Amino acid sequence: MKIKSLRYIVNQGFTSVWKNRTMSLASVASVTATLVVLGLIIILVLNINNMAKLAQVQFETIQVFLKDELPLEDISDIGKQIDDIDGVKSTMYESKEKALQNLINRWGEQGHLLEYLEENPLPNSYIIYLDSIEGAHGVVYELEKIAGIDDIKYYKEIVDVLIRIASFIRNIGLALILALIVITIFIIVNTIKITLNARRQEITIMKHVGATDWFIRCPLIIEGIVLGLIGALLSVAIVHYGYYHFYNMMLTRFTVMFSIYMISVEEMLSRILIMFTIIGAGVGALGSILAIRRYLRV
Amino acid sequence: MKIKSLRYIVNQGFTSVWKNRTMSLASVASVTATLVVLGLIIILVLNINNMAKLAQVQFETIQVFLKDELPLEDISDIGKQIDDIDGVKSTMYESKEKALQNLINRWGEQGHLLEYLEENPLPNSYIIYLDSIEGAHGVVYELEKIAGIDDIKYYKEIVDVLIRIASFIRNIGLALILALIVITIFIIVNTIKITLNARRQEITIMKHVGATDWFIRCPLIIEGIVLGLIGALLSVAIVHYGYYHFYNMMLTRFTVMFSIYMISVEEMLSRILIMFTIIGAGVGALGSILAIRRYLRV
Amino acid sequence: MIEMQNVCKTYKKEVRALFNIDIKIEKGEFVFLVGPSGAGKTTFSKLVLKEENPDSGKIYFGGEDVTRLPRRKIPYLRRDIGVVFQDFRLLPNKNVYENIAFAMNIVEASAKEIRRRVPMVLAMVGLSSRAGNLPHELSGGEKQRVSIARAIVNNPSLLIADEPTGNLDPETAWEIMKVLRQVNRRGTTVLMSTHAKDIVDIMQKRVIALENGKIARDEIKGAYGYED
Amino acid sequence: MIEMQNVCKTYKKEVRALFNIDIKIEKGEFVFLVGPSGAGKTTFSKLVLKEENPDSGKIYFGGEDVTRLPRRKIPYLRRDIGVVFQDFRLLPNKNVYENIAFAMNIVEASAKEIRRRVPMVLAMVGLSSRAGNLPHELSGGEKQRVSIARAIVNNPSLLIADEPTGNLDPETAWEIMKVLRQVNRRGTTVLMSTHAKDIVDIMQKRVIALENGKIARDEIKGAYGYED
Ligand SMILES: Nc1ncnc2c1ncn2[C@@H]1O[C@H](COP(=O)(O)OP(=O)(O)OP(=O)(O)O)[C@@H](O)[C@H]1O
Ligand SMILES: Nc1ncnc2c1ncn2[C@@H]1O[C@H](COP(=O)(O)OP(=O)(O)OP(=O)(O)O)[C@@H](O)[C@H]1O
Ligand SMILES: [Mg+2]
Ligand SMILES: [Mg+2]
Repeated sequence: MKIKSLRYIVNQGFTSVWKNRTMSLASVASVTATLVVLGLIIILVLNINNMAKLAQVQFETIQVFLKDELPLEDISDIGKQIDDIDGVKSTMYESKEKALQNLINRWGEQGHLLEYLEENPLPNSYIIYLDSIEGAHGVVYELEKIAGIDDIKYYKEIVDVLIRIASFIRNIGLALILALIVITIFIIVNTIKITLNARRQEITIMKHVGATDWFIRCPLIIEGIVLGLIGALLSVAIVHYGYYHFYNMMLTRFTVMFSIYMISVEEMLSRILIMFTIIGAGVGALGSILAIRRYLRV
Repeated sequence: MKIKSLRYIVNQGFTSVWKNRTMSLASVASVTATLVVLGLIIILVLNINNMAKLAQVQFETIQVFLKDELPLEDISDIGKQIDDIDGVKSTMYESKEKALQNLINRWGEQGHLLEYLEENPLPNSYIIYLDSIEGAHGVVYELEKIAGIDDIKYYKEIVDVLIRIASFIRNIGLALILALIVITIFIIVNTIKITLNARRQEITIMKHVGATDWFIRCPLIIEGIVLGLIGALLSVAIVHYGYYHFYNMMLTRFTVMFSIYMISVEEMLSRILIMFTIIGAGVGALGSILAIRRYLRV
Repeated sequence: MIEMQNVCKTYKKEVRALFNIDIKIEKGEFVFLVGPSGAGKTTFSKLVLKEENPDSGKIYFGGEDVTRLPRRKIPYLRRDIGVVFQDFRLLPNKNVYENIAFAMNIVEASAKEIRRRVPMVLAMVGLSSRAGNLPHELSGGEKQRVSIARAIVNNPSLLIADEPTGNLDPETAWEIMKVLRQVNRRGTTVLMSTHAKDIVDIMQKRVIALENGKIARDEIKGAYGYED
Repeated sequence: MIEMQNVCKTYKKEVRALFNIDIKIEKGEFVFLVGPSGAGKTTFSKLVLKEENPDSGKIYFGGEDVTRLPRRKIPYLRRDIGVVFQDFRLLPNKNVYENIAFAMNIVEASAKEIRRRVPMVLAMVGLSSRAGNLPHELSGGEKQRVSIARAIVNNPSLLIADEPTGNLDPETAWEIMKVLRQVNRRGTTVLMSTHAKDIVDIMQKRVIALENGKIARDEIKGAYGYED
């Protein structure tokens, strides 16, 4: 194919978007609308996921209670052993006196009750911070081998439930997004197919006067890509500004604290921009190819 | 319009779905896909909403602590006064002995600490169940007027935050669903418009041989409704079976308990069935009307 | 039946299709509209059918002013006029039978009437064997004859035939002319645009010749009148 | 140039369009294809263009077997043949100029060549003033002439003209015949289906008459040969 044909073909692709502008408008509108929906879901899922992940951090601790009357050197020795375990980020020693004080503080209003105690029944303990909650079981297994430890307490049930909920949300979210991408592609391909089907007469005529398949296909593919891209960019703009306002509203409503749980506006933009551009262009091309395929058989 | 014309018109509406089956298939597919997305969002939003509402119930209580050494008749008198307040569902008396026992139970492992206490420092109290969490502030205001009450405890901050989160989820969810319905309608109308635009030649010819606007419009509207309805029913089936399996999966994964937080499969079906049928049919008709409007001007 | 007073029609402000047309066609007449390609013959029909509106002038059909006809009355005007369009205008998704039956459905004819009339007109144009075919399965001449059958099926009071024999061999063309003459004898006014010199010359009917959008000639029992 | 051996074509297993056709057309000939409506003239062209495939028999174009031509080579066959389609087949979204230029774009002609040739052929068919109009803005005869201009713009080695004068007045029709004769003199083989008796009779060229899908007559310097 010569260069001048190429220029003609690209040119055709663009001008025909304009010549068939009613149809083009409808296609672009459909593409935009579908991608906006996808954008909404992505915002929802990514944020819920993010929140779950951050909430989870708060439970990434294990407490080990030491046997009574242990000498100080043994206590620090145990501390070192714990630090060596894989998956442990850091440890903090909590003496029995500190523990009681903490308990009194934690009980707040009812804390004064504890001042009536005859002796301190609480043990010395280490609080262990983990790299990740998923590693908890492994760390506990190692801890059980260490001598001098009386009891290990960690939020087993909560940890289990949290792991399951978090991975569940991740899975559901991912499945939802994947399903939506498929549906999005499906709708867009369909729209572009219908748009071009309306022009089967044109395609057939081209074939009849001796145009090769690629000569017909190329401008239509370019047309599909242009339609898809316009739709994609419009939807990115809509989703971006929507999220921008939503994000700011969250800040003013729920104090600044809340924002650390949300994905930043910039990050969201960069994610959807790339994704939508690819979907828009790819699906536009695909729609065109599928749409004209059977009209070329003449 | 005579009856025989009516029959002809209805007949035309149906047969043309079949005659233009490529286009019909594409329209139906788009309608289905779009409504499935709507269904997914509705499932998500309704369930989150439901969970928030149920979680909220656990905080719909206020505890009032009574002055020490109050005679029994005063105590029961106060109970009656509380019962009379608007927004109170029921009350439960908790004696100081019962309260200590509860505390011991609640502390579990550390409960034995309390057995070392010299005397019971806890007051007698009433636990008040509210009609709704939104009424809490009003009830507290009334409680403060009652003599013999030492202290009122309720989860003020939690309640406030919960109210805000719940209403927020409700609002966001509702906004999301509304936005999606609009987008859905938009996509479907567009699809049916494009489908029919492809037949402008046909519409124009009918006009030219003397068909009235309604004679042309009616079969096309029926066609639009048929397409919309087929799409709606398909999507209801898909969403229904999808939710059915999701629901059962949740049961097996998160114990039966979890299911009380979820909207039942039957309720979900009845909600989307009506909604989707209306959207499908309405939007099919609307799409047809919009699509043919300008081709009738010949 | 048709009267035009001072009618002008310009497309896109520059293509002057018809200019100062004054004409009167009586009920029951058989009129040939002749003239070179682009002279304005099809435009003339479009004005009567209110497919286009004139820039100025008045057009009467059956005493009624077509230019002032409200939109919702247009279908009733068109039902009273059978048209053989130059480009056939058959519904691509309906077969031959349905295309003709459709014109009767529009005027709310009974199913019985439809079952009687449609095969009759199909036989008149010699297409009984093609009733079940879709338009794209027909030859050019066959499409043209379907268009003729549709135009006459409702016994219109005016028949506009735009080049009804352009795709027909002389023999079939004469069959069609017999049909038109027969329709005309039953009282239908016939207005036929044509380039078929032999037909015009032999039929000896009124001939209106258009040239560059103006009436160049209007003769009772005229001839085609152009040199080869 | 074209040779058919024992070609049969049946549509939908029952409509016998062509039956046992044996014919040979030499390079540079001018051939009229005549015959009543539905005789198989358009089907004949469709077979040469490989728009339809024969049920049996062989078709050669320029020595090559068209029936065995692989799909991807079909466009190159069609580029070598200019066609005036009976139903015009103009691209509805392109104006007259673009419709003709398009046929040159397909064969990758240079922009300069296109700017030279298109106005030339438009002048040959007398449509210079309509270059900017869209097909739906043209009269029937004008559309037909655009179709002719498109068919000859690439100097094809074969020109198939299916009823190229059906919508033209005799004078314009003769203009077109002059163009076709001119094209033929420059070496292009011309195959013209027609119902125009006068033209066939006056031109004195080879006439192939089809009837019910069979060759009824094949005369050098023949006449239209049907009685009116
Ligand atoms: N929609 C339009 N826009 C612009 N010009 C038009 C339009 N319709 C027709 N014309 C022009 O008006 C003139 C008259 O057209 P018309 O169709 O009436 O001719 P005609 O007499 O029917 O010719 P033919 O015998 O070729 O069918 C032509 O030059 C044509 O190009
Ligand atoms: N796709 C098709 N399906 C069924 N029958 C067809 C199809 N195409 C053509 N025919 C039939 O084949 C026969 C020959 O058609 P063809 O178009 O070759 O005739 P023609 O000689 O060109 O006639 P005309 O002069 O009217 O154009 C006709 O009877 C027609 O109805
Ligand atoms: Mg005309
Ligand atoms: Mg033909």
